[in-house]
Amino acid sequence: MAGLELLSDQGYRLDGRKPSELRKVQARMGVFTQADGSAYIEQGNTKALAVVYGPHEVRGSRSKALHDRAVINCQYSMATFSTAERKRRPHGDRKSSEMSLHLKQTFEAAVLTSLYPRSQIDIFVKILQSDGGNYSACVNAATLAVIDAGIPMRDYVCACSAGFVENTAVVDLCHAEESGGGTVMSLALLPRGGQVALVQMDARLHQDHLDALMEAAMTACRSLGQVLDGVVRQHLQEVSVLTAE
Amino acid sequence: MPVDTKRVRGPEESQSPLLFLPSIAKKSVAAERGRQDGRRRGQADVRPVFARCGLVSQAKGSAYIEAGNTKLICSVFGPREAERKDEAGASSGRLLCDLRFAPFSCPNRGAWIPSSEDKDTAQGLLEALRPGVRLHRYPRAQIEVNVLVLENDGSALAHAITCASMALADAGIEMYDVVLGCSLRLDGNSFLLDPTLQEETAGEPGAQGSVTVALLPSLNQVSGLQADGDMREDTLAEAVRACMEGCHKLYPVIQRALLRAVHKRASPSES
Amino acid sequence: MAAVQVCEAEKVYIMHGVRDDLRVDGRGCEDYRHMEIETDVVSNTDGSARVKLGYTDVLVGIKAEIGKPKPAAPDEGYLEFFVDCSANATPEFEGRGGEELGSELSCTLYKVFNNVNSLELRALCIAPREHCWVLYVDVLLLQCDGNLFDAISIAIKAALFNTRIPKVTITEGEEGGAELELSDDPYDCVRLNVENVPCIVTLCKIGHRHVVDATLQEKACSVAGLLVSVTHKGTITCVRKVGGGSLEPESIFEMTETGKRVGKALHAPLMKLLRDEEAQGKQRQKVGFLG
Amino acid sequence: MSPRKLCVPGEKLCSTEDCIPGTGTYLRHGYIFAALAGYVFRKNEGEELPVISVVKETEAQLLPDVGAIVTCKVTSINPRFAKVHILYVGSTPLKDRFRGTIRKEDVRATEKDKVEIYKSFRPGDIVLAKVISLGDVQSNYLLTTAENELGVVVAHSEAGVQMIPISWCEMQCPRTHGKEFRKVARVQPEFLQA
Amino acid sequence: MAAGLMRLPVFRKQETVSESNEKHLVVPGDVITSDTGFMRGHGTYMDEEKLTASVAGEVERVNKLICVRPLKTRFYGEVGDVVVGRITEVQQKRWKVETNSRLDSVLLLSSVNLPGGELRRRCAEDELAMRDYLQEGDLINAEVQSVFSDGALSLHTRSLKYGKLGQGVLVQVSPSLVKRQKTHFHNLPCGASIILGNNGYIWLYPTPGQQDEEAGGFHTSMEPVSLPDREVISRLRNCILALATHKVMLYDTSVLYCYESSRPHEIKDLLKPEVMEEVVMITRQRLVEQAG
Repeated sequence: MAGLELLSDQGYRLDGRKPSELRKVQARMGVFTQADGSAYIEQGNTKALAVVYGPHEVRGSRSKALHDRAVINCQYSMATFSTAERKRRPHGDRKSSEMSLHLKQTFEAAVLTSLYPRSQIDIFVKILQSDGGNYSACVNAATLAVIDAGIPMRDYVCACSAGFVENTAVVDLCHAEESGGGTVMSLALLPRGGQVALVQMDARLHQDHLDALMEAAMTACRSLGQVLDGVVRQHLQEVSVLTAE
Repeated sequence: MPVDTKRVRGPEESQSPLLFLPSIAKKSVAAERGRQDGRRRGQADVRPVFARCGLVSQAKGSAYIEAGNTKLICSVFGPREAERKDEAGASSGRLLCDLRFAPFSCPNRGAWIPSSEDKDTAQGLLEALRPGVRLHRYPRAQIEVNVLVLENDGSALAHAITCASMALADAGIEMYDVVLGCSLRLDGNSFLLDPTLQEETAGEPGAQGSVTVALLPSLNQVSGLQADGDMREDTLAEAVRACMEGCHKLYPVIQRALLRAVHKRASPSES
Repeated sequence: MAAVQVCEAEKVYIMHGVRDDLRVDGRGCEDYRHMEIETDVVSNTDGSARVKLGYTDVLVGIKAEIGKPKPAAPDEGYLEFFVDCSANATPEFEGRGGEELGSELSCTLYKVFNNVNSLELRALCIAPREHCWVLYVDVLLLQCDGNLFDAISIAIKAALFNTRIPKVTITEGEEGGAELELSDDPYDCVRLNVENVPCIVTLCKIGHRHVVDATLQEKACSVAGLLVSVTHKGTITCVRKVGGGSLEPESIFEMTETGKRVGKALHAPLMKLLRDEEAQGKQRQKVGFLG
Repeated sequence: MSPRKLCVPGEKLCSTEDCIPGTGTYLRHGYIFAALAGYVFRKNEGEELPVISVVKETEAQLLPDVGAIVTCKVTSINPRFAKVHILYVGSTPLKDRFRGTIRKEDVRATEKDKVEIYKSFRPGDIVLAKVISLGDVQSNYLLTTAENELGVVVAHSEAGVQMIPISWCEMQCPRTHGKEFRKVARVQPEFLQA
Repeated sequence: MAAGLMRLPVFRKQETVSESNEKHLVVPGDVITSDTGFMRGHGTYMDEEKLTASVAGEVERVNKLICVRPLKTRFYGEVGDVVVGRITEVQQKRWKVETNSRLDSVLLLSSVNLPGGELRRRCAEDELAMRDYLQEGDLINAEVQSVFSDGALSLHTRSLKYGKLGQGVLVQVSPSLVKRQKTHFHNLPCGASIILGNNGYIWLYPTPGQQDEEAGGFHTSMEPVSLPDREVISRLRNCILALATHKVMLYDTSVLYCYESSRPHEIKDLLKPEVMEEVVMITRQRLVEQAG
């Protein structure tokens, strides 16, 4: 992209980060009382809320229920004011349906659904402010919300985006970097076992670079995993101190 | 011939010539002491009403009402099996209201597809009618009310309420009472009851207000109330009372129209 | 609406409580629940506010865009409302489930706020017939626990207070047409006068009395209510009967009186809070959702 | 008979001390009010207070209610129940379609556990039934035919000819003389009009 | 009135994490043990021979069984649990009951005492009249009779202490905050009664004077509850919510202590966060004193 230099000669990015550096992450579990689980996450300027309802009886048509596992139902939506240009609809467009589907696939890989036959788990995520990496912020927020709801998971699911700029792999892209025209990959990882829950890549990339990009994204996911782990443990400590008699 | 029958061919954007009229005409009402059609301000002076039941033979019940130049027609269908059963509607019926302004009903041409404002008016109509209908007598069923405003010369919602309740009665739907509607325009310090469209839109916006009341006359219950504009609490109370008085003026006319409709049909066999 | 089920005996209990002026949570009939207000919570907006009222939680974001004045009011800007009943609030709102309620709410908000009595719409005009500011007021429901209207109206007032619109200058273009130039200095901005912006008070008729700030359970006991929007001077700008029942004329007068009194009293503490928050300026730590 | 009096909904007719509320009326604060626009009737039944009712010229459309005898047409069957469309309530035709269900256990009064739906009804049959419940959120009106007078009244054989009942559980085709099983109703004369 | 009720949000107080926290806390994916001698319970799974946690919570060991108890979860019912639930649906021969479990619970027509005595045959009329006994929205308290293979609970009300609930207030908290006790029915000395459902649904009601046993528990009194009783119930309600917000285990003593320490405040002031915090702190101290 002309005019905008995504990587300076010194190897720094627009916001002064190093290529492999993540944005600041802040998160909180248990934001709402009415839902079974909820969480809020800020990754730089991207802010996402996730709410989990369930597991509960399958709503709507009963035929949706599966006899051997739970149905995971996701909805991704963006607040109309979340982007620089106002969005006309919060959800229902092609992009958010696709995102909902990706989230569903991601969490079907991580949640132990077979423990809950005939039930349904709702995961609703909302982007309050969008500055790149919406998918990753949603996955990370949803992971925290699922843990908050006490729903069994194999492991955390951590997601991060990575891109390729001037032969360097950069991670956790912000909006300006995402729209820079390069390749962007989103990766969701179960860090402990190193299983990949979802990879998505839209643009062209030379096969030789794929490994490097994957590696960068996986490393970023792992470090995000540590951040999330810290958040969960902190939350756990706080609450368990209180319940102690 | 238009190729695409779903669309009206015309320029993307066009404006009504009325916008380009000099604005003096708009403000004339406020200056006058009386009203253009000779009615008095601050009095329960409603326009003469013409009402008839049973014009639409296909519908279960129907009514037509004319108040001055405001003309509406309403037809009622049902009770029929409810389409949606999700809500706690199993024990009582559902009332559905649809209100449309014909595109030629207002000085500015409208669209056939109801705007969100029309839907809001329909919602107001529904809330005003619902307390009058004995819906629990129609479990698992729905009753549809369709109102079409043929000519809008002010107080459309108020007359739509009256017209719809006549059509419901004509359809033999059990009701607690007929529902009568009346509107009022606050113009400075005085009232204009049952305003015309010109009276509704005229004047400085700051000093204006409008009130619509729906009344169940024999039970003396207000089933609908909408008020807009900057007013004091006692002004509002006064306005509501004036509207109720207007409704009572309307009552005998509606009563007669309903009785006439009953009378016109063959009397029932004595069983 | 996020409906709750309440059985007959619970209803009787709630109704008798209202009669005795002791509601289930200990409040009297004219008491509001605890309210938390914070402005400037999302940065992609020109103004925003979040209000928590009991468990009811709403977020309002305002974006100013340049549009064309409506032909009927060529020298005024206008407001557009959108209420997003998101699935966050209740799973019933998933997909298109919240649309009906959303459009109903936004219609009423439009009636209440988009008029000259509430906001100086003329101040939003840039060039008559050509350009004006359109304020997109987007309401996001995060949690519903009754009394949405009151919470939303307070959030809208707070967000309007927080709104800063960039200054625009009109210059003569090269080909004669007017050109708009937006000031790029973030401090060079216009603020709105929110003094006259009303607050909504929803009154629910329960038994022979009425209550303000009804919870979902209380709302389930009420067949009819009155929505009253009140300015800081105590004038009433909008009244709507809500719900499926009817009201006696006398109780309408009583309810508007209560509504006026309670609504008038909302403004002063709200404005004080907003000014206090602003006075703290940058030192104030933003709480947002991390609190 | 009192002279013909007309009324509109909401009109106060009399106090409950004078009359018993009948159809087309409702009670409020000890008074009887009209719920319909129509003629007011007072009917004396024995020693009791007269019954006051409001009647519209065309019989007010009543919905199928618990206990009502309805005429319906079978639309589909499965091993557990038969689905029907309700056509008449009593002798009043319904303008709109209402759906009902006859469950297996409600087909007949005896030997309930041996009932087989396909030996009782076939799609297209005209059946007399009684409403036992308005059903719940998912199901429709629940109907029963567990009385001698209830069951299939009109059925067509595979040859397309209307069959003749030969016993309480069989019908015969006059053309092919083939027999088919049905839950046959003992039709009472008052229903023999179609 | 609204004055004094509006405020800016503040950060929660960070609880100081005590060093001597001997609890074994795990998060999903944590390996609890690689010793194969243990049995896996709720909240764990086997990952390559290693017993791994699947939820975030505290590890509990009972002999050879290892479970992880999450902080917050839906209700996992066990036989004998007392629950409070709401009827959501009336079906043939059974009611569906919402009990905060992952599937709706079931109350069979054969598991209730119908009016007119213990030993009565259920007939077809009873089936059609089911809505007269219990209809959608009604609250009941019941006991878990059995657990179906898919995890749904089957309830029964075959005892005089169970049945339809009358006038009172329902408070919903997380099931993990309700302490398991010998009895979950308490007539509190402050003048009201409480049913602490294991499923986190807590029912507060005026202490009944004379039990009417003939009605089989389907008749509910619609007589107004006296104002003093109401005050007690409202105060208890707010106390329970305060305890739940601050994650204090709920049982008769903690509720009662909280009630007593809330006495200096007006009932409605208990909705304010700082009053809640203060009251809960005093309660906690008293609980510690009592235990120590």
